[in-house]
Amino acid sequence: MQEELLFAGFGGQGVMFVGQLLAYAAMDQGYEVTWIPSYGPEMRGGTAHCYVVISDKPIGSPVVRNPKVAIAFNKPSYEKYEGLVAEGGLIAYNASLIETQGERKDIDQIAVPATSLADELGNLKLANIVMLGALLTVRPVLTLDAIREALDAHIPSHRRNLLPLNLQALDKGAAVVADRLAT
Amino acid sequence: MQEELLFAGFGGQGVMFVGQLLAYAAMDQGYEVTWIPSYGPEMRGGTAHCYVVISDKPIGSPVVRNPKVAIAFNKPSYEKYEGLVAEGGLIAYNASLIETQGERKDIDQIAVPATSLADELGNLKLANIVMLGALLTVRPVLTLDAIREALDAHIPSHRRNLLPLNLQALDKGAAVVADRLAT
Amino acid sequence: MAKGTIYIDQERCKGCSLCLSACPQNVIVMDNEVLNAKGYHPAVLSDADDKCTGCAICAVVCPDACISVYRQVRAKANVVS
Amino acid sequence: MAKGTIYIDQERCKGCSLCLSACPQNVIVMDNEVLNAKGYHPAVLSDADDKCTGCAICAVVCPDACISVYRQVRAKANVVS
Amino acid sequence: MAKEMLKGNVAIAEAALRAGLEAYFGYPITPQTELLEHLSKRMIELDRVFLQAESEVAAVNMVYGAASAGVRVMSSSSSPGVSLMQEGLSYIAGSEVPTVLVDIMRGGPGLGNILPSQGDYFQVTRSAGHGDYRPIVLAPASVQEAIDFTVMAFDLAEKYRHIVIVAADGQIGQMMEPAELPPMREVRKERPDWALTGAEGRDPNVITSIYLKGEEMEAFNLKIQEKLSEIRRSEPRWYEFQTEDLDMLVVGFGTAGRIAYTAVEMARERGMKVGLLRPQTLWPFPEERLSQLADEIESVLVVEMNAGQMLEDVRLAVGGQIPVGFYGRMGGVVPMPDEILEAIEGHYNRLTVRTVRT
Amino acid sequence: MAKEMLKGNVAIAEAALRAGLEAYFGYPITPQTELLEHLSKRMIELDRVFLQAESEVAAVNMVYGAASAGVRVMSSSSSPGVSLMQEGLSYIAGSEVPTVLVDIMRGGPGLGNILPSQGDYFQVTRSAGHGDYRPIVLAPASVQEAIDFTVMAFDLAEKYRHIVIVAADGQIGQMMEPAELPPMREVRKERPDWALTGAEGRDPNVITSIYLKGEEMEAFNLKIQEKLSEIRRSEPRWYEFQTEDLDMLVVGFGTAGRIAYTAVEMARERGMKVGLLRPQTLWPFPEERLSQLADEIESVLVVEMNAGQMLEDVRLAVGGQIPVGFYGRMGGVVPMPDEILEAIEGHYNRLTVRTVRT
Amino acid sequence: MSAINFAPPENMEVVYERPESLAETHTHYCPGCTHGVSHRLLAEAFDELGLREKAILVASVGCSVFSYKYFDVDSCEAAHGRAPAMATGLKRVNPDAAVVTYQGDGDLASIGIAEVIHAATRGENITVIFINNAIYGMTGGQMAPTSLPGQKTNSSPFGRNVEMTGYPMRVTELLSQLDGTAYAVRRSLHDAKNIRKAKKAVLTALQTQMAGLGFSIVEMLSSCPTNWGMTPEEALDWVESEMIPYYPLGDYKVADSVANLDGGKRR
Amino acid sequence: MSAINFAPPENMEVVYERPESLAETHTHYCPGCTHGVSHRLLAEAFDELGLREKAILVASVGCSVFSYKYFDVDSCEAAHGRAPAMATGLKRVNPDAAVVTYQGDGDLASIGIAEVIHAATRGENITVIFINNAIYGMTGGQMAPTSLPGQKTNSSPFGRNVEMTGYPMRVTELLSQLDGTAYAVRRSLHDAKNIRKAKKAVLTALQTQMAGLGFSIVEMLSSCPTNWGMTPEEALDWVESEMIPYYPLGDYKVADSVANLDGGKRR
Ligand SMILES: Cc1ncc(C[n+]2csc(CCOP(=O)(O)OP(=O)(O)O)c2C)c(N)n1
Ligand SMILES: Cc1ncc(C[n+]2csc(CCOP(=O)(O)OP(=O)(O)O)c2C)c(N)n1
Ligand code: SF4
Ligand code: SF4
Ligand code: SF4
Ligand code: SF4
Ligand code: SF4
Ligand code: SF4
Ligand SMILES: [Mg+2]
Ligand SMILES: [Mg+2]
Repeated sequence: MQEELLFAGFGGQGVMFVGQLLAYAAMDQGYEVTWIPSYGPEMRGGTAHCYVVISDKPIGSPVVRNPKVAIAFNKPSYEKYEGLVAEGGLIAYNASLIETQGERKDIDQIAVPATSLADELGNLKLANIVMLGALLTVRPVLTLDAIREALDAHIPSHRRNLLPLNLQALDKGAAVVADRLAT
Repeated sequence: MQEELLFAGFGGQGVMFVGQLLAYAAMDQGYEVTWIPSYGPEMRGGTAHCYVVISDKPIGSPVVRNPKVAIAFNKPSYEKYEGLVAEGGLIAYNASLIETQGERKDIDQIAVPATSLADELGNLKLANIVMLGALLTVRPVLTLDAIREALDAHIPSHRRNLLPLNLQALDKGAAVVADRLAT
Repeated sequence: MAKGTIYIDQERCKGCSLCLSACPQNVIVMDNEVLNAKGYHPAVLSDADDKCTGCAICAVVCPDACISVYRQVRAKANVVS
Repeated sequence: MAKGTIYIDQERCKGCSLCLSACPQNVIVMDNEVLNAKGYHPAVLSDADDKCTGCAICAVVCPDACISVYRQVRAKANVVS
Repeated sequence: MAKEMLKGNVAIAEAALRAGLEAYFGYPITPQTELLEHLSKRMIELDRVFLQAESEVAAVNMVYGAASAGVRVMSSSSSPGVSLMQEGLSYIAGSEVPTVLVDIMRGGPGLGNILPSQGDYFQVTRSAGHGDYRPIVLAPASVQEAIDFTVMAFDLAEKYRHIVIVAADGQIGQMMEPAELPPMREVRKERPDWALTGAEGRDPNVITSIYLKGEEMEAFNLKIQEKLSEIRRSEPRWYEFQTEDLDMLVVGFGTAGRIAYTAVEMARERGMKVGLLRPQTLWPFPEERLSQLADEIESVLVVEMNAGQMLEDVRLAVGGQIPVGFYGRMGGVVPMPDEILEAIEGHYNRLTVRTVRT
Repeated sequence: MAKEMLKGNVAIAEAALRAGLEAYFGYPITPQTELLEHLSKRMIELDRVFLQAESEVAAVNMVYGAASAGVRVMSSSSSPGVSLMQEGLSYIAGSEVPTVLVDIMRGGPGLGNILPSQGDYFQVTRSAGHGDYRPIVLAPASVQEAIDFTVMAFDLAEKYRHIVIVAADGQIGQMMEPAELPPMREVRKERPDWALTGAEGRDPNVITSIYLKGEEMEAFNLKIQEKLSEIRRSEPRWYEFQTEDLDMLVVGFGTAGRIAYTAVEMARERGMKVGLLRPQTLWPFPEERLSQLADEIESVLVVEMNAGQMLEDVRLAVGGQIPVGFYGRMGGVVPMPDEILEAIEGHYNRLTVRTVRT
Repeated sequence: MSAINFAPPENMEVVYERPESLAETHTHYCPGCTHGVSHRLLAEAFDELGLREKAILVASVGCSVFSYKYFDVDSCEAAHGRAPAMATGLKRVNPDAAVVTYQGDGDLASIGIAEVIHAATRGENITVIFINNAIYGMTGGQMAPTSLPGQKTNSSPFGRNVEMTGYPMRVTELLSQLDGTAYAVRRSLHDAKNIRKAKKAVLTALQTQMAGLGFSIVEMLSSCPTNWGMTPEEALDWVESEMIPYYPLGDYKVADSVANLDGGKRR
Repeated sequence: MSAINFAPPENMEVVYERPESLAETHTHYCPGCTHGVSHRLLAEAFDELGLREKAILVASVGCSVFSYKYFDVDSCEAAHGRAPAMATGLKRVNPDAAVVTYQGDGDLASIGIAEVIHAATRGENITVIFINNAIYGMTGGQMAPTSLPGQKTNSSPFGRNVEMTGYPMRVTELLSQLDGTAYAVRRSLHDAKNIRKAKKAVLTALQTQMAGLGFSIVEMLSSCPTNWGMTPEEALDWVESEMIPYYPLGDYKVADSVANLDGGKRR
């Protein structure tokens, strides 16, 4: 088993954190995992992305040209990475900010209104967790329980009060695609 | 033809200059020539030496382990270099400062009371030229005329007034060994 | 008081809002309708009552040199030299 | 005036003559008889008239720390503390 | 210790600290900065010495001072900063004080960029600065190796009284992986007998790199060369993968070697008899092992994130026996496994053709 | 021009001046200082720019500035000073501004001593500082070559917009020999079109070495590599002596090569079929010629005043075909002809034995 | 090259427009970062003194690393801290050019202090624009020699400890001690009034250079909202309330020759 | 280790003897060079304060390159100009040691100005002995940043031209501006009276360090008969007549804490 995920978006959208969260969860589940960031020249604004590779064997390359899964939080990222996803892979995108049907038909396209859903929870910053919940429901790279545990174990102490909200966001993301999958 | 000479003495005894003078003369006579200095750590005092190689072919090494000719202006130099002179070579030394008969019998030993002779000329600094006069008389690496011309051509302009005295010193050196050779 | 107006290059604006708080007439606001290519809501002049004096303070504080300032032409007073 | 004397380490001396010109009693001279291993004529005390006061000025100016200075022991005045 | 998810830079910093680092002097530079930042917090917490120097020139000379006092000391930087340290490193080598330097390499030449690169290979393996010596150079390819090699760096530095450079490309510095940190070691109390501490009750110690006389300087150089020979004999380290039943060998270090691992896996899946040799010590280079392997195979492909620097060491080791190919990316571009696979295929096919023809 | 008796350092300075040197920035260091001193007088006399910089770091960056203005500019130093210039040199290479540097090498590592050495070979030929490039390196073995190579350095620097280093050991800097200086050239009036002079009537020029994106930096690096390939094709220079009817070749540069010349003469007198190859460009190394010769001979002996640095280039060029021996002196010791002769004999005898056995 | 985006409305005259010497390129600076303000001032000064075609800008390593892109003048990028040395090389061979370095506090006061001190000592005819934002911006917020006592940065996480790292350096005061310095002043960019004063100082500095009077430096207290963790406005307030008390604004050296520029009517 | 060469003559007491901390080795200095004098003063100060076993000397590159041989204390040889950085490394890990750098004017004021300024800024608890002889001695007489206007040297053969190379640097004045500097004074070695004053300054500087009060520097005007082309006496006269007017002797900074050493009875 080897999963390769690319998370991309504006700086400030929590792209790096959600990738790390997944990585922590993978580690806690006993997998091999790598996380690697990439930044643009701007200190604020600009885009950022990270790769997460999860495997049950030692991981060679932590970067992959054609990841099996891409998660795009903003339009430029969607445009840049849709084409790179491996055949048969999937791209999940923040439908609140990205209007598209997608070009490629050989991959799964998952539209998640992550920002709107986060807004419903009263905190726009949770869009990343919503996305993760949705993603893992469609593609159970790890279980949602693994993420819950990881959140509990690795949330910085000064943000601990936000844990319940994060768990809610995860569920909300899971629910919205579960609904859709059911359709 | 290739001549290799080592001049050695205290800093301030004109060791470097007399080597350069010989080198200039050699160049003016159309020879290939190299001159190379070596200093000790002290700025003043301490010993210094230089090598002069004169040849009618391109010169490879400007330094030689066993020079054919060594000229020692002080005791430490004599002691250091007597042993290095090539078999059949010669060492000329300033007998005013060095009391010795020499150890080696397989080389010529030329004792020149250079400092005393220079003193007679009223300028201790001329000991180097006296030595050169003596040396070239015993071992005509170049003619004395060549040295006279070189002195004329290369003496720094602010020392030009010392030219006659230098020429006298050269002759004096030549005379003392000519006498002795005659003996 | 002389009438003035400004032009804000909204594409260049980074929405820092420094002009806004510097304007003595309080006639600049953030344009929450517009999102420029950089992803910022830019500043915009909101001067229905023609209060802008053309004092150029906004332009002077703008770090991105987005603002041009204009003022009504006044006849120059004759000054005895 | 207290009587003094000095000792000059002639092997260490570089013959710079600074002690000579610094000595207020003019009792140091260059020793032209001696040539030390370094090739210098060293300084030497020449104090036939016992003029050296032990003021140590020579020692203070000597760059090569060649000079030791001594002075006659005087009974210490009793000072009421 | 349990595994933690650690960023390379932070892992190196924490590993050094746990190895008993007593003093750190450094200057911020991307992509190394988190290393300095981590120590700015932890060293102070532990009441050890942390100082942000005014420059890399000052940093290396502060390290030189603290190393002369016989403590475990380290600096870290990235390529342009390492260039500025060359003179200081040469003095340190010439004084034989144990020193560890971490170089998180970035794209060059000049200011270049902050992306991962392996462009300092020559600068760190061929003697840093002037004179004849070679630092020991350790090249980790994972966060765990970064930790292990950092600890080892201190031990080697002290064993040989020499400079040890941990040379990792920016990717190793920036990535996170689960890894295990070593247990915390206390700062060593005693100082070596050559250390400068004030000459209390003993003859004064002197640390210097001057030898005015050629003969003395040469004797010292011969002593260094002697030490280097010993290191060359004892310390080469490498990792190999699929090196039995081989037609062709891929050689790469650090991130390039790690990505080549994936490419080699892919090549094996495609039935090519390809293996990997990943030098873990760049100097001493594992030349003996490579030349052994060279006897068995038809060809070597070197993969680097530079214009071909380790390539020279590979060519020297295989000594013209077999063709040596090269695939490199420069200026901060990290090669992808598929590119390396393609290079392997290209090389392998030519090879087959050639082998058949003979 | 007639021959004059000239000291190497002075000859280089005067040659640079006559080649149209417009600006010099340097810092005193033995055994290079006479070069700076000569220019401190002559440049001022001719109303050109001479400035003693506050350090070698400043000097190389002043040179970087003046070179960015498109003038003929130079600095000079010796080993520790050249170590301090590594970062600046890397920036210069990354900006492609023509620059000449003279390195009068001395004994190291560290402060070492002021005697002649060839210990900077790696530091100057393997890229100065970080990143992938190689300066052109010219190695004179006589005062006349020092003059000629200095003039050539400026022409090459401008032709390729690259760094040219004249690397001579201290002996070349300190010795006097008769040599002929070139005629005096005026300072060039026009500036190249890329030069920084103020953007009067044209678009602004920019000199920089930053390429933030990996792809752009790589493209720039490929451009440099392209240029380096061209240099590698066109510019290797060497001197050979007695290279017909050969059993064994001696390879040495600068003073070591010159002394080897005498040793080769002596060996020929003793009936050994020995010749000399003296590289005049250390980079590009005359590898092609050497590998040609390697086809004809039984063995090579490398002679250097270091621990064996050019040795690697020789080994790379002969590619393991034939054994490569080494004779080196370090730390400022200059080998004597008889030592080299002995090394030749030792090597030659073993060779004969070996040859017979086969 | 014209920066007019907009024809003036009827009956109106232009009071302020983007200067010509500023390139059209958008900058990469964070929103509200006053690097942009000092750029504009310098460009305005080039325009007003007619120096666009004589200027050579030496950018330095720091957030302003790309400033060479932002001016429509000849420019280059120096190694970290070495801008004054590079400027020296440029100026000595281009004596008629207006050579300006643009340097941050990490660049100038930390790694580059030797080069700026020696340029000032030599009375090098160059102008230094010195952006003091009490932090290393570009590398993500480490302590600078100008960081304030107690200031928390990413390399002084417990606040700058003056016992261990000393007190902040007052660079302009220091440089004003040197004989070669003709003009050395400190200004601030925290409000319009001070920005206008800073502009005048830039003009005087450039005039000092063009008249060959010696070394000139304008220090500008500047904000780094990103690494200070503040909004742009809070950051300007911090400049005013925290930095100015430690770094008093004023003229630290105005050589007589500079005071007499324009017949004594120095701006 | 005793330096007594000679038993005191009968009835006599020792007034002056070679200090213990000075090694027996003969120095390589030229005859009459005052490097020897400052060595002696430093050794005397070590003796008097009982610091021989706590001292670490950081020699620098210059004529004093071998000074590590001349003291009977732990010592090392720094790279050119970097002695204060090396001393910082040594002091931070040996906080109880007496760490002293010994630097020439080329070393400290030219190539090493950054390191000394930052050591002073940090208030690094080290002592700098700064030998200002207005020339590069060791390399054979080139211009130093402290060479006097018009002074002929081997790299200013027409005399130091202040138009091109600026005015001499007054280092002690400069360093006294920094908050971390506790003690900064200039003395001269041209006669016995001044040498005695210099000695007191060295004592105070070392006491400053041992009390942890911050950075201390003693500049000493010194002679270089060889490169000035003078006899030793002429050279001392030149120090007095030419150097002192340009480099006024005096106390440029004596922090209150230093003034209060020994209960206010500062030497
Ligand atoms: C030799 C070298 N060392 C370190 C760096 C990393 N570096 C880049 S910018 C910078 C600091 C910039 O701070 P400052 O000069 O204050 O500018 P700011 O970003 O605050 O405007 C550093 C340390 C480098 N590029 N080169
Ligand atoms: C990096 C480096 N640059 C240059 C030198 C050469 N150098 C040796 S001593 C010296 C100057 C010494 O002058 P100063 O510090 O004034 O000491 P002095 O000899 O006058 O006592 C120089 C430039 C060197 N050793 N290292
Ligand atoms: S010109 Fe003055 S009044 Fe008008 S918008 Fe700008 S700041 Fe406000
Ligand atoms: S100051 Fe400039 S950048 Fe900021 S909001 Fe106003 S117009 Fe936009
Ligand atoms: S102690 Fe005084 S009086 Fe005696 S010799 Fe010395 S200087 Fe002269
Ligand atoms: S001062 Fe010292 S070295 Fe000089 S002459 Fe007197 S004793 Fe000798
Ligand atoms: S990091 Fe700070 S200095 Fe840099 S651009 Fe952003 S706000 Fe400005
Ligand atoms: S050269 Fe000058 S400074 Fe050096 S030892 Fe001689 S007199 Fe003293
Ligand atoms: Mg800053
Ligand atoms: Mg000096």
